[in-house]
Amino acid sequence: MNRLSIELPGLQLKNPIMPASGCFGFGKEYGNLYDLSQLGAIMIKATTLETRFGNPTPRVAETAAGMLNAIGLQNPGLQGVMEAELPWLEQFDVPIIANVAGTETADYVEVAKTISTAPNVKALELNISCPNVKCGGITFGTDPQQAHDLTAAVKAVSEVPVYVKLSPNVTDIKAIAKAVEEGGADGITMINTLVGMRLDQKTGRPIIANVTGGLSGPAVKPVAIRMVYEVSQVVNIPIIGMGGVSNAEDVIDFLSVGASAVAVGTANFVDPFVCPTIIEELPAKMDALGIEHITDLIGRSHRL
Amino acid sequence: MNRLSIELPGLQLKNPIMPASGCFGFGKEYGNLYDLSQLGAIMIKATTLETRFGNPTPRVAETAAGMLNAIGLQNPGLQGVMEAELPWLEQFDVPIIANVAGTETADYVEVAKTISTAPNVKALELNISCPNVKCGGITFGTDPQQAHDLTAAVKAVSEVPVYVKLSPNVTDIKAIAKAVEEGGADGITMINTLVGMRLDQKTGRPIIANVTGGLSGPAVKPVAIRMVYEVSQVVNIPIIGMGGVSNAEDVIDFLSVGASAVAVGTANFVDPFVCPTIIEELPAKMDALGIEHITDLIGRSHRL
Amino acid sequence: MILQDKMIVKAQRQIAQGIFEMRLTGKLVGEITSPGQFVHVRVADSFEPLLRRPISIASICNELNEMTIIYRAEGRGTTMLAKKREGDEVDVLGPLGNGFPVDETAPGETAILIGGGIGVPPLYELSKQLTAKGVKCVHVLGFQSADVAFYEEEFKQLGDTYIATVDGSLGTGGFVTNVMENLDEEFATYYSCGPMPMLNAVQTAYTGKKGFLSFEQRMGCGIGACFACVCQTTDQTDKAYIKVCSDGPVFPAGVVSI
Amino acid sequence: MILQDKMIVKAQRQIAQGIFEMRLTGKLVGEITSPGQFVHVRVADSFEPLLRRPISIASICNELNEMTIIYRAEGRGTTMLAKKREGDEVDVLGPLGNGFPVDETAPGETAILIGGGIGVPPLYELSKQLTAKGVKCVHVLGFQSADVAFYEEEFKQLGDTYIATVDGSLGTGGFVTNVMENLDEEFATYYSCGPMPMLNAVQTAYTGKKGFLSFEQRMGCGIGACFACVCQTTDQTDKAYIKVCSDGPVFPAGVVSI
Ligand SMILES: Cc1cc2nc3c(=O)[nH]c(=O)nc-3n(C[C@H](O)[C@H](O)[C@H](O)COP(=O)(O)OP(=O)(O)OC[C@H]3O[C@@H](n4cnc5c(N)ncnc54)[C@H](O)[C@@H]3O)c2cc1C
Ligand SMILES: Cc1cc2nc3c(=O)[nH]c(=O)nc-3n(C[C@H](O)[C@H](O)[C@H](O)COP(=O)(O)OP(=O)(O)OC[C@H]3O[C@@H](n4cnc5c(N)ncnc54)[C@H](O)[C@@H]3O)c2cc1C
Ligand SMILES: Cc1cc2nc3c(=O)[nH]c(=O)nc-3n(C[C@H](O)[C@H](O)[C@H](O)COP(=O)(O)O)c2cc1C
Ligand SMILES: Cc1cc2nc3c(=O)[nH]c(=O)nc-3n(C[C@H](O)[C@H](O)[C@H](O)COP(=O)(O)O)c2cc1C
Ligand code: FES
Ligand code: FES
Repeated sequence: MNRLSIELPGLQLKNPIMPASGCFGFGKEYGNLYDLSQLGAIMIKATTLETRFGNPTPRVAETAAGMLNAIGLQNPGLQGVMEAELPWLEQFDVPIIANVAGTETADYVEVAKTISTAPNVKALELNISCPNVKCGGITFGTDPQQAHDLTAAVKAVSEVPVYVKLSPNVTDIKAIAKAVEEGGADGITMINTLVGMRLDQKTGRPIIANVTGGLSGPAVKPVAIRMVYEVSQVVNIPIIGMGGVSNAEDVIDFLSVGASAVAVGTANFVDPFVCPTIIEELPAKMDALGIEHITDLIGRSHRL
Repeated sequence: MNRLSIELPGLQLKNPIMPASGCFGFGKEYGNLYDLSQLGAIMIKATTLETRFGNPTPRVAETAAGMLNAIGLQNPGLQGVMEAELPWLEQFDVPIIANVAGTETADYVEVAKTISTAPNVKALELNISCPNVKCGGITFGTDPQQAHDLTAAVKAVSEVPVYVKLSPNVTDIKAIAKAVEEGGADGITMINTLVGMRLDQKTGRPIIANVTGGLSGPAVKPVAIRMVYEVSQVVNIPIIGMGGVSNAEDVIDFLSVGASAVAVGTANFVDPFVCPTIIEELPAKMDALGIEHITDLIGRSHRL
Repeated sequence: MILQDKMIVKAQRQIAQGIFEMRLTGKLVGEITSPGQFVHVRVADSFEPLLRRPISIASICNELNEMTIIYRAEGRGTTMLAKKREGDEVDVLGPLGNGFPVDETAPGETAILIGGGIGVPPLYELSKQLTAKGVKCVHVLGFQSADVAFYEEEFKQLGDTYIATVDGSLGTGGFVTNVMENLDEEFATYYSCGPMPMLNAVQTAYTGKKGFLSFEQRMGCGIGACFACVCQTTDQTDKAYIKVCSDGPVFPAGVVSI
Repeated sequence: MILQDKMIVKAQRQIAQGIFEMRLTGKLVGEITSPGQFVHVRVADSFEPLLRRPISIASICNELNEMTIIYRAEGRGTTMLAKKREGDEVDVLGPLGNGFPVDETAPGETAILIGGGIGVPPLYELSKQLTAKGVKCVHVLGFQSADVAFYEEEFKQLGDTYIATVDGSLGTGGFVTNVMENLDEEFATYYSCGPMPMLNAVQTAYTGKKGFLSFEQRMGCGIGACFACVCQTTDQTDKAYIKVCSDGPVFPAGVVSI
């Protein structure tokens, strides 16, 4: 029996580890480094209706134990993803979670309707929290009512379960979480990036061309852990947690505060083999804690 | 002529560097290490009406490039501060900014009325953003109306200018900033800590007895810089910036995005001499940038 | 006086499983006033790990201007510290806190020193100073097992030394208290450093005796400014909280409510 | 194939003011396919600095299984890298990207190699390989000043070498273009690596000529997955953006809009 397997709406996970959206492209590059079938799932880069070229460069800047990014949802667009990216991923035995982004509700709905019909797309991740696009994205993620309505609209057309990705840039993330649950979300993914900024020391100008960027990496983990801890107590749908996960200990932390699975983003840039490494290390860590099955870790912070 | 001097409401600063509230106690300990008269100002530990013993321990936990704290506003109370702490500080030629905290408006008002009469207290810092106390504190800091009203109430009784300390745990910090400006604030100090959490790996329980704590240190600097950048564009009162300041470069960054002075918190624990060191290093850094007077740096990110 | 000293590593060696002994030299040594004081060590020049690590001073050699610290390489910071090589620089803040009162035991009298795990190191310098002034020291040292035990020989040089290991792999099986029960020594004072449960047991076993206990607490500043390291006191007066870093780490038995 | 290799530092030395030459050994060397490829270096085992640093491969010695990187210790990461000593381990990801096409210049033909500052290193291995196959290489190297100039001798061994320094402290005063103006050499190809303004000037000066330029961009993953390092292309087709890390860093002149 597989000690790491987890079942979530639409997802039969071999293990709770999946690369986070935007940090793994559409899998090709990491597919050259290791067999993607090892992964619990793959969250692909945000897909929008039309092709997007994203923001001007520089798009990334390093910060203390973190990084800022303002890629701007560059992606080949719905058609490109349907015709090229997703079919290529079919060679692997791994469920795909399609990250859906847009400017208006109509965009989200159209992308969701189509992409949810792809054979290997087992769930959607509604990106209502991208801080790096002028309109849309995060605006949906900071207002409970808008978050609720968008979720309901997408839920109505999606062929697969819908997870909603929450923004940490809010006063009360519990309210947003409850709103999307009422909107019919099958699950929650959290957190997206914190809005931050870094200056060039000489010029005093922001390094990122987009001025601000999304903060990710180990620096944000304490905030992510706190938010998952809070949200897991007020919703009854599963949470895929993320934010600074770099090793098996971090995974155990996210499960402990109530996440049912964990996504790894920035750490892929630091160590391209981090996902398979974590999957390999988890059983030993579980033994050390006397944990039989990975699901026994879920929510232990609340139980104890 | 002093290249580092800055004038702010109520404050004649020799230089823009001051220890942040709660990271410097009431000065005694650091006073054993160096002459406190070198400092631009001192923000003393939060003072409440009654003596407070604070939260149970552990009260701190380390995170990646940061730390969590949940001290719980431990302090000797208004009387103790008036009779023992402030008089002791009078031996130094340095303005004191008194950090005022409470549970209800009445507490804030009473503390402000009395402490603002102390001869060396040149300004108040209204702490409406402490994440580590059950009631009061942060609740005032997350609702514009409450923030406005509390500011007005304190402003009405204070003998010295009032600065309001903002919480970063909000969706729109600009709204709070504008509200306190309308409430009569003479200045803004920002940011207080981000609410975070760290678990004990073995037990899965939060390390901090208070469960959550306030995140500070280099990890939060990108968020602080972004928020000062935003707020400085919507208010006309000066900002004292803080969040992860560890060296002269960080000080220049905060001034560049629009702060008029800078507070140093967590870095005092890493290097107890960090404040005098920064003050000593600033002129050389200014030369390298061709900056004549420190005030020329203020807001250059916006100008350029 | 407290110094921030860039000390130089003279030598570092592993003396038990995961236990390292590091010899450091610097002017800070000259400021040490009593055994049981500690230093606050910055393990790297990076922001991660960020905070300093409090480590007790295990022994001092004023002639060589050297001090020794003994620590368990466990978490992120101490593991990095263990990688330091001879000649490396270490940013050390100290000496900090108030140590064990040596003059509370008169020449000719007997003192019992009870240490547990990484609480053992500060007792070594204490024993050196006590025996030097003619106090008879009896050492009771507790460890998890033989492979993590250290300094048995060093302590034996100074006086009777009894070891207790939880798994019985060395000395008496069980805890230091099991050894203490069978000690019929008359003694004037006891000094102890170790985990809370051990301090608690020792204090209870020696109720009414004159004793001094060294406490641990997570720290921020290490010098008394941040209120991170407080302990509750037994008498609920206005000083209901005391700071381990600056009021302690050593307190007379009974002062701290365990 | 791209490897994540724990390479060993064979030697590190400062070759100019703030410029370091590090020799590394590891199986990664065997995977290098062309000059101008780069590696993505993790400078410390800490989360701060977090990201890898892209550094060009300056020369390769397959016999010794060694490669050399030359870098300017400027910011936080490279300053830490400069502290590595012989025997230390360095986490290196590579080889990455597509380098300079050696076969675009035939034996007997002449190639002009123009480098600026930290853009000079990859040209060294390129020149080695071009001269080895009988191409005549002419080197035009630009630096800020004499004290930060490096490898003049090494390049002279391979062919005519002209230096330009902004302050005139070495070679021609001014920029590489000042040297280029006075070169009446006939050449088949040019290869260039350096700051954007220089690449721009070179491309303009040699309009119509066959040339290859190596670009810099801030990177995340370094392997093509994160879309951090894109450059705009001149033809606004669907491939309006190309990735420096995986499509580049070397592109034919004219492809990237500067
Ligand atoms: C006064 C005093 C004297 C000490 N003397 C010694 C000694 O001589 N030898 C020795 O091995 N250990 C000693 N300790 C314990 C030592 O400080 C911790 O083991 C060490 O800080 C753990 O750091 P880490 O990097 O291994 O763990 P990490 O998990 O990386 O530490 C994370 C954070 O928690 C803090 N922390 C974790 N455990 C403890 C603890 N038990 N006590 C205090 N802070 C902790 C760290 O300081 C750091 O800020 C002493 C502690 C105190 C308070
Ligand atoms: C393909 C390629 C090849 C390179 N080859 C060399 C080389 O051979 N020798 C050399 O000295 N330098 C080279 N560089 C530049 C080198 O990557 C930067 O100088 C270095 O990353 C700066 O890191 P730092 O720690 O000094 O600065 P920091 O300020 O600490 O860097 C902060 C962040 O910004 C990034 N960054 C800063 N400046 C640059 C830059 N100019 N280009 C890309 N990223 C940057 C860093 O990678 C890091 O992520 C190359 C860059 C690229 C893209
Ligand atoms: C370079 C980069 C690109 C990202 N792109 C997306 C994206 O397209 N859609 C999305 O929902 N999140 C995106 N994110 C956010 C991550 O999926 C993740 O939520 C965040 O980075 C926190 O996790 P981490 O700390 O492990 O990186 C991106 C993050 C990074 C660093
Ligand atoms: C241990 C500790 C105690 C603090 N106590 C207070 C306090 O009493 N009042 C307050 O307004 N802020 C308090 N703060 C917040 C700091 O003043 C500052 O806003 C925050 O730490 C960000 O700055 P830094 O990153 O430089 O530490 C405290 C911070 C720390 C780390
Ligand atoms: S650690 Fe700061 S008061 Fe003790
Ligand atoms: S650095 Fe990630 S795509 Fe080039």
